[in-house]
Amino acid sequence: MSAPTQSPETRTSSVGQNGAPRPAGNASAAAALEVRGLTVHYGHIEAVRGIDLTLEPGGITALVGANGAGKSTTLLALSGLLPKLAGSVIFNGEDITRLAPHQIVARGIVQVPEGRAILTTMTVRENLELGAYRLGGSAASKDFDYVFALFPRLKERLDGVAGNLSGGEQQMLAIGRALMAKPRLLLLDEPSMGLAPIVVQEIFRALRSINADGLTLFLVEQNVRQALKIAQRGYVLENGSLALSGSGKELLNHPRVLQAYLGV
Amino acid sequence: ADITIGMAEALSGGAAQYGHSIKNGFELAASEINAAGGINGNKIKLVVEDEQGKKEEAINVFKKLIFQDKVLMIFGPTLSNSAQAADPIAQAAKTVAFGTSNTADGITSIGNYVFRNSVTEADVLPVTISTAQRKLGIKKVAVLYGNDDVFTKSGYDNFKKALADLKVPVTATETFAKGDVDFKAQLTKIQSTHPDAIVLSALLAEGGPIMVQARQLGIKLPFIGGNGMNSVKIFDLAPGAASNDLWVGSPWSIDNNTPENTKFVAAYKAKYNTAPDQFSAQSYDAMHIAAQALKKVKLTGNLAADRTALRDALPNVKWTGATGAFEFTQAKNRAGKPAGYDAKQTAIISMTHDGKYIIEK
Amino acid sequence: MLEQQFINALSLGCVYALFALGFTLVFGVLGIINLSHGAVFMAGAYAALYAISTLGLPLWAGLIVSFVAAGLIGALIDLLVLRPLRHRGAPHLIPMIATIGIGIILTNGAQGIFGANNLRFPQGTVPDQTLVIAGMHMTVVEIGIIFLSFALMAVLMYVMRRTRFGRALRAVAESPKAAWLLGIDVERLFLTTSFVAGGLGGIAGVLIGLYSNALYPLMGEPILRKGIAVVILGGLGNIPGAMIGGLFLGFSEVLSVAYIGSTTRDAVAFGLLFLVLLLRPQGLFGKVVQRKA
Amino acid sequence: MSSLATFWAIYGNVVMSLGTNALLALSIWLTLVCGMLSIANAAFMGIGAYAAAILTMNYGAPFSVSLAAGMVAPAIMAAIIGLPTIRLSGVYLAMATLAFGEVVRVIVLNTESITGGALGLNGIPQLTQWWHVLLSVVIVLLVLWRLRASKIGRAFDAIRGDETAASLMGVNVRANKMLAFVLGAAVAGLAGALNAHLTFFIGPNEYGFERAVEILTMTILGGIGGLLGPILGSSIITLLPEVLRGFDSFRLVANGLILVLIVLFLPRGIWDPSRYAQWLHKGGKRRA
Amino acid sequence: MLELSNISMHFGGLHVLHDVNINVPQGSIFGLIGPNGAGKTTVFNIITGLLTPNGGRVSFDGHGLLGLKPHRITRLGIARTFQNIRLFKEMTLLQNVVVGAYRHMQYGVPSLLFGLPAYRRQEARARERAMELLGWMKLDHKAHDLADNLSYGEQRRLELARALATEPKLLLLDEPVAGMNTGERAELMHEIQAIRARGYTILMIEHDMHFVMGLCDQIAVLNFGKIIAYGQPDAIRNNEEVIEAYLGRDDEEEGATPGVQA
Ligand SMILES: Nc1ncnc2c1ncn2[C@@H]1O[C@H](COP(=O)(O)OP(=O)(O)OP(=O)(O)O)[C@@H](O)[C@H]1O
Ligand SMILES: Nc1ncnc2c1ncn2[C@@H]1O[C@H](COP(=O)(O)OP(=O)(O)OP(=O)(O)O)[C@@H](O)[C@H]1O
Ligand SMILES: [Mg+2]
Ligand SMILES: [Mg+2]
Repeated sequence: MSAPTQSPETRTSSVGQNGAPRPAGNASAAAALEVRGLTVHYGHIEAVRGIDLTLEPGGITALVGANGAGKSTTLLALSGLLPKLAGSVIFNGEDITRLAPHQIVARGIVQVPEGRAILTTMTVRENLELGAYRLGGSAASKDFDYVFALFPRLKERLDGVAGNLSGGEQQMLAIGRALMAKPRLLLLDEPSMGLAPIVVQEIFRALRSINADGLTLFLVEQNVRQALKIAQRGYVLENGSLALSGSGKELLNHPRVLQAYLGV
Repeated sequence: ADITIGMAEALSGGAAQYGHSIKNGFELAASEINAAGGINGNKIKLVVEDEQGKKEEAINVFKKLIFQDKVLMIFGPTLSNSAQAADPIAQAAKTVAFGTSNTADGITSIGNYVFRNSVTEADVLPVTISTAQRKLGIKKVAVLYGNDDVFTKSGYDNFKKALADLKVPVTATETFAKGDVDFKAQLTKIQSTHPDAIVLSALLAEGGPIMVQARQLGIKLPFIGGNGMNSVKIFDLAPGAASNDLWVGSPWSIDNNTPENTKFVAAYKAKYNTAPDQFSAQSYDAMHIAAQALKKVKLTGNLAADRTALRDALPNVKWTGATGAFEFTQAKNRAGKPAGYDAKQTAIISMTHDGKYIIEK
Repeated sequence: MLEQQFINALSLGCVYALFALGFTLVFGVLGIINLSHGAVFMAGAYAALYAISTLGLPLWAGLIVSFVAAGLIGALIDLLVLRPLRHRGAPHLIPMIATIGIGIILTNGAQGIFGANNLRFPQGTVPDQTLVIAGMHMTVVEIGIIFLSFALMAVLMYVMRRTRFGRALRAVAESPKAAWLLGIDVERLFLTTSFVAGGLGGIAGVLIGLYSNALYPLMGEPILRKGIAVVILGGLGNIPGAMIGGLFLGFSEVLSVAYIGSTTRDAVAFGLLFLVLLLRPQGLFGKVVQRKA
Repeated sequence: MSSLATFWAIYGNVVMSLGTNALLALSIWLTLVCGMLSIANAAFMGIGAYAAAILTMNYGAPFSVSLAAGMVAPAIMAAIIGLPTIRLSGVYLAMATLAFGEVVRVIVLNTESITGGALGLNGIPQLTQWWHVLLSVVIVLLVLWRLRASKIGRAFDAIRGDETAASLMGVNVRANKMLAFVLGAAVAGLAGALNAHLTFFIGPNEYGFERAVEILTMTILGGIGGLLGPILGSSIITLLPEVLRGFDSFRLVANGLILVLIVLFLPRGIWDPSRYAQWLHKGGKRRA
Repeated sequence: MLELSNISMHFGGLHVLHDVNINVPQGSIFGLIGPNGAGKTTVFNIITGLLTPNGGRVSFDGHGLLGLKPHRITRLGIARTFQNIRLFKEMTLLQNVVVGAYRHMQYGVPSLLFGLPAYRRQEARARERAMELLGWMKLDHKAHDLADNLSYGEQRRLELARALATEPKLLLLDEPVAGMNTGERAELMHEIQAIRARGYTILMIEHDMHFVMGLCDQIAVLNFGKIIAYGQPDAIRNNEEVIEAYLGRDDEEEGATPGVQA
C-alpha cells in the first residue's frame, strides 16, 4: 500500500473551488482515503468488522458484496452518519474519523446514498441547489447545465416537486445533486439502481469521464461486472469482513467472484 | 395536646392564587389564637395539603387527612367542584368539612357535617343591585359572566334571579371562558345595546382585564360585580381610571372600618406584606369560628367522639369577625331534610374610586 | 359595531398568529409538537416583567430580555432534552411527551418564584391612550401586535424562502439524514431554530401580556390550545399559514360572538376547524405530498 | 388486619384511580397501535360519565345498565364522528378530535337542564366497588390481549406501519381503524362511568384538553409496544403526585422532572419489548 | 386474465399514460419495460386501486377493477411489491409475512377471543407458511428481527415473500431485482420460474434486460405513456425504437450475465 502522494490539502483550500469547469475536482485536488480497521455496530450486531480500504487519488475503487454484507454501512460510516466503533479514516493526510457528517462533506466527501435521500417536498431545482450547499454561495448555471447534459429528464421536471418523480428520475436527481457539490471524493451506493439500461450506460460513461477529470470515486454496485470493469481496484465484502481485494481485472476473473457474484 | 386541623386547598394549578390567600388567612388566625394561649390551653396545629383544584386530588387529600393524619376537622377545599367530590368523604367519615370559598348551590345539602362561611351570593346580590339602582338610576343592564366556571356561573345565576326579581331589563347577556385574552368582542356587542351598567360575574383574573379592555373601547359604564371582584388587586390589574365605578357587594370590604376588620387588615399586611382579599378574610374568620366551637368542646381523645362533638358545637357559634357579624343557618338537602350549614351575614356595598373602595350606605 | 368588531378580530387574530409563529417553526423544522411553548411564552413574559418593573428598563429592552431569555430556554430544551432524544432514536411522539414534562416544570417553577397571582406590566409601559379612528377604538398595543405579527411573518418567510439558510432549514425539516449528507450542520440548525422559536414565543408573551393585562403562571395553557388549532389550520410548519390560521380563528371567534352568541364562541371556532379539516385534511395551506408506491 | 383497612381507607381511591386510569390508557392505546393520534378519549370518557350518571340519577337505572350506557353512548358517538375523521392522518386527526372534544365541552356547558352546565352533576351515588374496577380492567386486558395476538392486532400494526401497504395485503384499513376508534371510545366511556360513580361529582372541565393530554402521556410514557406499557404508564402518572407529596411546593416541578427523565432514559416507552430483545443481542437504530 | 384497455392518466397537466392496452394471459410472465418516468409504476398503481385513471378500463378474471378499494382488489387475488420498498418497519420479518396471509384467515370473533381451534389452526398454518416463504427468500435466520434493520436487498426479498403470502393469482413485481447482484438475480430468476410453474401469473417491471428477456413470454414497452412495442422478447430486443429510447446501443457487452441467458 502506498501512502498518499499528494501533499495534504487543507480544508480551506478544498472548499469553494468555484472556477472548475465541471463539478469535479481537478487532478491536483485529487484525494485519497485511507481506512484502517473500520468497525461499525448496530446495537449488538457487528455489521462491519475491522476492514482496511485504500482509495487511490483519482482512481475508481469498487466495493462489492452480497445483500447485507455491510456495503451501505461502510459508506454511511465514512460519511459520519453511523458512529465508528473502531478504526481510523484518513483523508488526504487528515484524520477525519471523528468528524461530524457536515464537516466531512465540507472536506469534499460527498455521498449518493442508498434510497436516494431526495427531499421529496422540495422542487428538483431546490434539491440541486442544496447540492451546492457546501460551497457556500448559490449554484452556478453551468453546474446545472452539466447535470442536465447528463440527465435531460431532470431539466423537464425542474420545477416539479421531487417526490412526484419516478423512481429512476429520483436516482438521477440524487446523482446530479451530489455532482453539484463539486466533490473531491464521491461515494456512490448503487447508482445504477432502478435506471433504464440506456441511462446506466450513460452514468457509467459519465462516471468514467468525471473520474478522468480527477475525481476520486468509491463505488458500491450490484452491477458487479460493470463496476469491476471500470474500477482500478476492487474489494469484496462478505459478512462485514473483507474477503478479497485486487485490481478490477483480477477480481473479475477470480473464481470466487465469478461464482458468487456473477452467477457463473 | 395539639389540636390538629386539616387544610386542603389548591396551592398549585389554576386556583392556586385563591388557595394561597385562603391559606394565609388560616395561618394568621391560627397564630393569633396560639399566641393568645390556644384553645383551652391546646395549640392549633394546621396540616396543610395541596389539592391542586382537582376533584380526585381533593378526595385523596381528604382521605389522607381524615384517616392518616387523623385531623379533628378539615378546612377546604378551594373550589366548589372539589367540594362536591370531597365533602361526601368527610360526611361519611363523620368529620366536619368547612369550606371558606365554595359558593355553588347544593354543597351544604351533602350532609350535616358540611359547613361553609362563604356567602352564597343569593343574599348579597339583590342588595348590590338595588343599591346601585338607587344611587345610579340604572334602568337597564347588560350581563357578562364566565360560563365555564362554577364560581362565576353560580354568581350569574344569582344575578339573573335578582335582576328578574327587581324587574331590571337585561339588554344583552354575554359569556367568556377562563383564560381568554380578549373580551372586546363581547364588550363591543354590549356597548351597542346601550345599557346603563354592566353586571359582571367574574374572578379577578378575567375581571381586571375586562375592565381595562372596556375602558379602552370607550365604555365608561359602571360595573356591578360579585364578590369575586372584591379585592384591592383590582387596582393593580386595572390601574388608574380603568377600575373606577366598580360596585361590589359582600359582607367584607377592605375599607370597612370596624375594629375587627381594621385589626385583621393590619395584621395581615404586617405578616404577608400585601393586602388581604375576601378569600383570606373568610378563612381568617372561619378559623376563629371553629375556635369558638372548640372552646365549647371537651376533647376526650376519642377521635370519633371529638369530631362529632365539634360538629354539634359549630352551628351555635355566633361571631363577629373581619366579615362582620356571623351566624350559621341550616340548609336543606334534596329531599328537603335539614343538612349542612350556610352563612348568614349582611352585605356591605362599596364602589371603587381612585384606588379605594368607598362604602355606600 | 361592525367596524369595531373587525378591529377586534384583526387584533385577536394577530395575537394568535404571534403565538403560533414560534410554535409552527419548531414543528416545521424539528417535527415536534412542542407542548412547552405555552410555558416558554409565559417565561418570556415574566422575564420582561422582571426587566421592566424590577430593573426599570424600557419596553424595548424588556422585549430583548424576553427574546433572549425565552430563546435560551428554548435552546436549553433542545440541548438537554430533544437532542439526546434524537440521538436515541426516540419515536415521534416521545419528544412531545418530554415537552409536556418541561411545561410542567416551567409553570410550576414560575409559580414557586413569582407566585400564583395575576400580575401585569406597570402602567405606562406602553402609552395607554386609545386611538379613535372613525369611531373605532384601537390601543397602541394592538397596533404594535398587528404590525409585529405581520413583520415577523414576513421576515420568517423571507428567510425560509429566499435564503440559503432557509433552504437548509427546509431540508432539515424534511430529512435530517439527507441534510447531513448535503453538508448541513443539522444539530446547529435545530439549536438555532429552537432559540429563535423560543424567543418569538417570549416576545409573543410580552405583547399578549400587554394586550390582555394579565400575567400568571398558567397563561400559556389556554393560548396553547388555540395555538395548536391555528398552526394545524394553517398547515403545520407553514409560516404564512400560521398567520392566516390565526386570523381565521380570530375572525370566527369574534364573529360568532357578534352574530351567534358568546356561549358558542369556542364551539363555533373549533367546529369550523373540524369542518376545514374534513374538507382539507392537510389544513388550509398544507401541501399533500404523496408517497410514491 | 386493621392496618390494611386503614390503608384502604386512605388509598382506596388512589387504587381505584389506578384502575380507571389504566382503562383510559388502554383506550388510547387501541387507537395508537393503529397509528391514529386521536385525543378524543377525554371527550368519550366524559360522554360515558354523563350518560351513566344521568341514567343513574334521573332514571334510577341499575348500575349495570348505566355502565353499559356509558360504553354504548361514546361508541355511537365515535362511530358517527369516526366516519369522516379517521381518514385524517397524524396531528390532523389529533386536531379534529381535539376540536370535537371542545365542541362537546361547550355543548355540555350549554345544556344546563340536562348536564348542569358548568356546575356539573353532583350527588352521584357512589356505586363503584373495587371489584367493578378490577373486573373491568381484567376483561378489557383479556380482550385486548386476544385481539393483539390475532389477525386484527396484526392488521392494526400493519396500518400503523404503512396504510397503503396494509391495504394491499387485503386489510380493510377503514374498517379496522373504525373498530379501534369505537372500541377505544367504549373503553374510555367505561372508565368515565366508573369514575363518575366513584367521585360523587362530574363537571365539564374534567374532560378537556388537559385530560386528553394526560391520557396520551400515560400511554406513550408506558410504551405502545405491549399491553403492559399503558398499565405501567398510567400507574406512574397516577402515583407520582402521591409519592411526591413530601416535596411540598416543588412537588409538581419534581413530577415534571421525573417525567422528562423517564422519557430521556427510556425513549421508546417504559415497556419496550424490542429493547429487551436488543439486550438479548439484537439490532439497533441508524442515526437520523 | 388481466386486461387494461385504453388507460389514460394525467396528473394535473402532465399526461402520464395515453390509451394503454395490455393483456396479460393466464399463467404467463409479462414484462413491462420502458425509460424512467414512462409511466410503468403508474400502471401498477392503477391496477391495484391506488390511483384512478382518467379513462379506460381494467378487468381481472372478468371483474372490473376500477372503483374498487385496494383491499378488495387484493382479495380478488392480486399482490404487488413496491419499487420504493414499503415494509412494516416496526414489525418483525415473520409478522410482516403473516400480515400477507390476512385474507386467508377467516376465523370469527369467538374463536379469536377464546382461542378456539379454528383460530389456533389458522394462525399456526400462517406462521408455518410464512417461515417457509422466509426460508425460501433466505431470510429465515432473521425471522424475529425488525424489518427496519434489514439491508436494502434483504428488504426487497422480504417484500416478495410478503406478497407471495397473500397467495395471489396475479403477482405484480416492480423492479424485483433492483439492489441484488448478478448472482442473486440468477437465483431469483429460477425462483420466479418456479412460481410461475405453480400457476401464478406474473406482471413485472424491470430494468435488467437479461432478467426480463430471460423470463418473459411477452413484453410491452412504454415510452412517454404510450406503448411503443409489444411482443416477444426477441422482437423487442431488436426493435429500433426500443433501442433508441431505452436499451441504448453501445452495448459492448457491459453488464452481460452469461450464466443467465435463457
Ligand atoms: N438499522 C439497522 N439495525 C440493525 N441492523 C442493521 C441495520 N441496518 C443494517 N443492518 C444489518 O447490517 C448488515 C449490513 O447492512 P448493509 O445495509 O450495510 O448491507 P449492504 O451490503 O448494503 O446490503 P444491500 O446490498 O442489500 O444493500 C445487514 O445484516 C443488516 O441486516
Ligand atoms: N402523483 C404524481 N404527481 C405528478 N406527477 C407524477 C405523480 N406520480 C408520477 N408522476 C410522474 O409520472 C411519470 C411516470 O411515473 P412512473 O412512476 O409511473 O414512472 P416509471 O415508469 O415507473 O419510471 P421508473 O422506471 O423510473 O420507476 C413520471 O414523470 C412522474 O414524475
Ligand atoms: Mg446497501
Ligand atoms: Mg417505477
